[in-house]
Amino acid sequence: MIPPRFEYFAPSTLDEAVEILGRYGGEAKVLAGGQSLLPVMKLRLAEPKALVDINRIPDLAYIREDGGWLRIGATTRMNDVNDSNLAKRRYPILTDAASVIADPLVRNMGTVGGNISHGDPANDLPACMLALGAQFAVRGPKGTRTIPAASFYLDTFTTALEPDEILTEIQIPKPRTGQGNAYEKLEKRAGDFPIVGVAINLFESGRKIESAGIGLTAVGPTALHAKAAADSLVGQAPGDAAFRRAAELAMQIAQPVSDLRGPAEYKRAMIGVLAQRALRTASKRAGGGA
Amino acid sequence: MDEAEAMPAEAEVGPFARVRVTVNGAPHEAEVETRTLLVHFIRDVLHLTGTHIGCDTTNCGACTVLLDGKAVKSCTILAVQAEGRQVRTVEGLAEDGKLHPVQEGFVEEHGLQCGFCTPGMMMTTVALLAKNPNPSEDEIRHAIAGNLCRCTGYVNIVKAVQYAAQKSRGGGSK
Amino acid sequence: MELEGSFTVRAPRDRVWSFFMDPYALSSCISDPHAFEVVDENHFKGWVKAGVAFIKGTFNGSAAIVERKPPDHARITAHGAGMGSAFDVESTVDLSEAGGDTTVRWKANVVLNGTIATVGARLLKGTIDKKSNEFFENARKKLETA
Amino acid sequence: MTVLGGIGQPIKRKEDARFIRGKGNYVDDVQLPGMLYLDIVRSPYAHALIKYIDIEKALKVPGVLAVIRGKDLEAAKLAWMPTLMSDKQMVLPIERVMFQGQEVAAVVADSRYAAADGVAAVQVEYEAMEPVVNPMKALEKDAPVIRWDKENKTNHIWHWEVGDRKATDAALKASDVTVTQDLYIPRIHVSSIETCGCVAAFDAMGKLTVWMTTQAPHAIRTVFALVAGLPEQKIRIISPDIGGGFGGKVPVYPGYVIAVVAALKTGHPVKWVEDRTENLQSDSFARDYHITAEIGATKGGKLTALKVKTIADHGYTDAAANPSKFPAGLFHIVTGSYPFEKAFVEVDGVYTNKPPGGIAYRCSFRVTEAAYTIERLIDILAGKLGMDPAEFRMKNFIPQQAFPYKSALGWEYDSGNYGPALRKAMDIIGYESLRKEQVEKRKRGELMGIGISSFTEIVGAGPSHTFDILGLKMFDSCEVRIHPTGKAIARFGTKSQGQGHETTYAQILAEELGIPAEDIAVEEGDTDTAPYGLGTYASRSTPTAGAAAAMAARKIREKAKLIAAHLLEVSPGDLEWKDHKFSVKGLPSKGKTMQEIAFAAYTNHPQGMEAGLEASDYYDPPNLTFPFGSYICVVDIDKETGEVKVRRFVAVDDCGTIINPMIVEGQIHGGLTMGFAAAMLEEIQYDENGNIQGGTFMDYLLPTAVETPKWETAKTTTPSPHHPIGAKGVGESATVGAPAAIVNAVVDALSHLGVTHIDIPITPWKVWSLLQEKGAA
Repeated sequence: MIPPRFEYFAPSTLDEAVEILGRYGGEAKVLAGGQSLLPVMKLRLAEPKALVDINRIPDLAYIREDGGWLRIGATTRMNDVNDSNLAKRRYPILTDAASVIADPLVRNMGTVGGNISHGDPANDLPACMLALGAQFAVRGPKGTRTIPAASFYLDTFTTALEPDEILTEIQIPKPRTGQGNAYEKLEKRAGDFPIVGVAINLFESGRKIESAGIGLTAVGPTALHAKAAADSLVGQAPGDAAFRRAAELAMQIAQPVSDLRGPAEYKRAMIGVLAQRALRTASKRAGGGA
Repeated sequence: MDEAEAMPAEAEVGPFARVRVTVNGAPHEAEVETRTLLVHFIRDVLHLTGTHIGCDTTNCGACTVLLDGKAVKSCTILAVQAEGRQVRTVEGLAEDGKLHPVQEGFVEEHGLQCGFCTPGMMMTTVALLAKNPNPSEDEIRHAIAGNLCRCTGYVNIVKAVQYAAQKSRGGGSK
Repeated sequence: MELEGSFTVRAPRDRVWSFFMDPYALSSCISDPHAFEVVDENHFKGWVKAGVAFIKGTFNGSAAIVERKPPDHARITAHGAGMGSAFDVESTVDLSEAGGDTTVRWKANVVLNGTIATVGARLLKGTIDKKSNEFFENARKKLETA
Repeated sequence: MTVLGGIGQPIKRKEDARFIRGKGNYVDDVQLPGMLYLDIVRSPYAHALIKYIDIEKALKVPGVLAVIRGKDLEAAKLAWMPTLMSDKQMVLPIERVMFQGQEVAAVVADSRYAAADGVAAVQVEYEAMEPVVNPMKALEKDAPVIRWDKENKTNHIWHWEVGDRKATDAALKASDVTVTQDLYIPRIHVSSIETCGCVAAFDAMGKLTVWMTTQAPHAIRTVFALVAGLPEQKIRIISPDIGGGFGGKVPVYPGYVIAVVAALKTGHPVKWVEDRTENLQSDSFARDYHITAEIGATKGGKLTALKVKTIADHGYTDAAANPSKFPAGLFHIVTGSYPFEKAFVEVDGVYTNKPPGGIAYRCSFRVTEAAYTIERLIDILAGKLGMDPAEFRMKNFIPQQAFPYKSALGWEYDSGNYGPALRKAMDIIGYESLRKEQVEKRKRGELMGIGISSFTEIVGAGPSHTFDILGLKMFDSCEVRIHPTGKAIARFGTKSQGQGHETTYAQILAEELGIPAEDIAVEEGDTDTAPYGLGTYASRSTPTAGAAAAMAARKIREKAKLIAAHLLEVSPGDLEWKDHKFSVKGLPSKGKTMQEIAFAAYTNHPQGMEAGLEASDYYDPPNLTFPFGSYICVVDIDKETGEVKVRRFVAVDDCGTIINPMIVEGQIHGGLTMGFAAAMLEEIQYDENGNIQGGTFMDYLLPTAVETPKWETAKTTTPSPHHPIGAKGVGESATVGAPAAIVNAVVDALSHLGVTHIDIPITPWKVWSLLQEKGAA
């Protein structure tokens, strides 16, 4: 399998990258890890006129807490998240997800920014971002803007990014005491796309859930933000009754389709099962357990 | 089929890019089409055919090489992405004619049969042991989850990795 | 894949009928970049660049009006090939008039073959649905505003 | 001290030295000066008329030299080629395509990149036709006839039956208990990690050399000679290192033929290597059997009769890789390890708009289908009788004293001893305590299951009076030449694809000749140098070529004995072969080693004797061999998700005499994993339009190290009485035996809910749906 021809650019600044993207008006693609893009090109299902390799731009790969945020640079490799003690300690949902995305070799190339901005509803990080209430810093010709995860995913492979914009940083609110989160993924086989996935972020205070975020993977044209399900938890005591109710609400918004990874009714039911599991784990983690 | 009677003059293709990569310690430089995959650069340009192609879609790991020490699938990386970087392939494992402990482990524990996935499997193992010199069986199995083997059933591959780990820890050749 | 839909426009049936028999009008309902030429009054050929976001390619193909029963029924087929794939669409349009309004009932049977159907099944259904609805929604808008 | 490395020694493999250094030589590693690349345009349609193929744009692509179409081949009468089952297959189509992914045209270019661009630029206009995807529908009266080219306007290819239908029906009717079960064994794909390919080159003298991924180079050469009309001495097939075969590299694929034509037309060497999508879409499939089986027993649990009806989906042509007299392969080993008095099997082959094939997937011609059927039915019947499946098997096994045993369907089993193998597996896994654990778990609502499979294999085709491929009798061969210094070279008609022939053949010869295995070079796969043989598949290498090695060595020993007698100045009758040398009876210190004898064979042989020390043997086995085993699998099921986890899997195999226990164990590990893959993950499905689903490794899921169980193996040893060293072959046993053990375990976990069967692959949603249906989720 051989990709079609393309112009290749490896700019050393973001501005230059944005300028090239602008010049190609939607016919260029950003190349980060390439682990999703290159297979599609090799199948000749995508024929971008140009690739803009952002790996030569300095200072785009980092994981650090700064101000009120955990900041992850767009070209941070998935395995760097997986290996990050900061993530393990304070953002276990990221470790949950990063450890089950494809396989270790793909994770050595694949980037956080790529997973998030590719727009594939079967990618694992978007649901986590929705659950965490993350926002994305985006560089375009007019400078930088931030887009909340909740308004980032428009349709399959379609995000709020303009053709001449680049996702540069993922910003996740710093955890507070009483916060716990988890990602549960069901897969046919290690490294496969998910059958479904559920991301949960909980904030508990005084044996009550103060706030919650829920994201769903692979049950719609994009990762889904299960807002009603999350809202149903607010003010409730963490426990099976509340979790079951939230899981039911999450199942209601799932729009799965039947395919090689299972019939729609199974996927919907699994959203319920995984949501409860992730809620239990998140709640345990919120109480300081893990 | 008259068109084929004679080889044509060098056809104009492209776009091209100049790539400088250090492979197994030796610098290489070549002008290649920008779309050239790293695996084809290694196999067809440098004639290092130990790195294989098995699936084309980043699933099987037969094409695994080390890029700046990290195990990656060279069929899903452009040669231009390796510009200025270090690549290590199976041909670079043995040093001064002495087998790498990982190579030794695969022989001793019968960790290979047809040998097609083996170079990729070994490169993943080298990277694993560099990061985790004493992996558990579970860690080994997860670490090689991106390398498919159709012959061995993995049991002996796990043993081969354990052999190499022990040998490396025991102060054998590195 | 069987799709169907209907809409009602404030326009007499004759005008709606001629709209659906006019290749230029129909082609203006396709949102994706495309071009076509008229072979004869029932046959057209051309290309369309279609897909989902950056997963797209150029399909060369043809369309034909294979059945005309003025003023209320027509059958149109379309065929295209590209991206190692092919699509075949057979659609019918039925018009009914009531009180100066015309109701358009459309059905389309879309068959996809090749690479897209093989590797893209996971993402196809929604897209085809969307494209079909978009086409007829464009037709409705044009009929309303014309 | 030099190690002999004879039979039974776990010596390290000779071939590893090149593989671990990246110095294997696979087809895609072959580079020739001026070599061109071939890439293939494939049909998006499962069934369509070709209206025209426009190659103008493709010819303008830089680097593209030629585009080959069906009509270009027609002139040379190469547009069609015969299949191994005497059907015919298109090399390139002229008017119709019959399955999605079928070869439509081929582009020759000066690089793989240009060839791929050329493929993308070829424009084909099709007119879609109604595809027939389901074999049952294909048999309906109004189904479109797929093979327009054949006289008989039907999709029914053949009917084949064996056994006594009437007597079987009567015996089933008279049985106290019967069960009938439908089983679908889905289409799967061997997916060796190396795909198929070749490099074809003509030299200045018009001699064709083809480096090819083939398991049977000699047969391929003969087929090429017959089909293309080339003189056989001007064809050289070289099967270099092969990255896994499993049956997928037995057939002749159109790509090979097109590459040869392209080399002839362009005057340049031409390389063709499939990508994975092409490999999955168009290479031979395995299985695809729709089975209905009925089995009966007495109230006391004694088996009475077995009846099996099967619809076999062959795709658009019958290109199964079977011996020609057996259109359903060796499927009639379906009575398995049990002494049925009456049995009947019928199989109907059917055309559909799918790729052709019907290869083994690491099994001996449809034996997996057979073993799966009987081992599933035995469990279902045991359940109905309320008997423990182990006890039921023990009660019914063919008794040891009954061997050689003639089955109701006509096979003569060479040797077997089934009870001890099952008992051993039960002891290792702790069967009785697992049953207790299961009772406890059920009380708590937890799901665990224990599954048994006590299979009988049939391998080593064939005796040549019964077994042939396109008339070529299925013997195999070995030529041994001992050099003056006592080192040797041996050449074989088979071809290793990872089985370790270079090592095991050397071990047989070491044992028989007293020459260390490391001093014996083994070569295979080059038709210019190796003796004729039918190749490696169906676990036949050890039973046939392995036997030929022993026989050739024994011929050498006969001559060696004469030389030894000459050297020792005794009569040959005074010598005995003992401790790997010839010595004078009663005087073990007075003897000659093979090394000494070899030197004499070139320097000091008896007057009148021919110089040299070599022999060849073309071994035609008197019978097949019948390896067997008992496997036990334990599974745990997640009630909420339906996920099945294999907790333990114990495999006790009996493959007769073991040549290299390390290699045998490795073969079993691999076979078990492919059996696991078929049971749990793999299936090639088609949508209603005939589009393959799972046409890449993104969707066709091979097991990784994570979910593959940690196999536990053990053995019993029941030598084959007719094989020179008692060996039976083992490469495929585990693939044959494993699926039933896994499915039996899963069904066992759900049996208390009333579940009696679940079709493979066992996906979590199938289990979940059953749990929903039974109200147990």
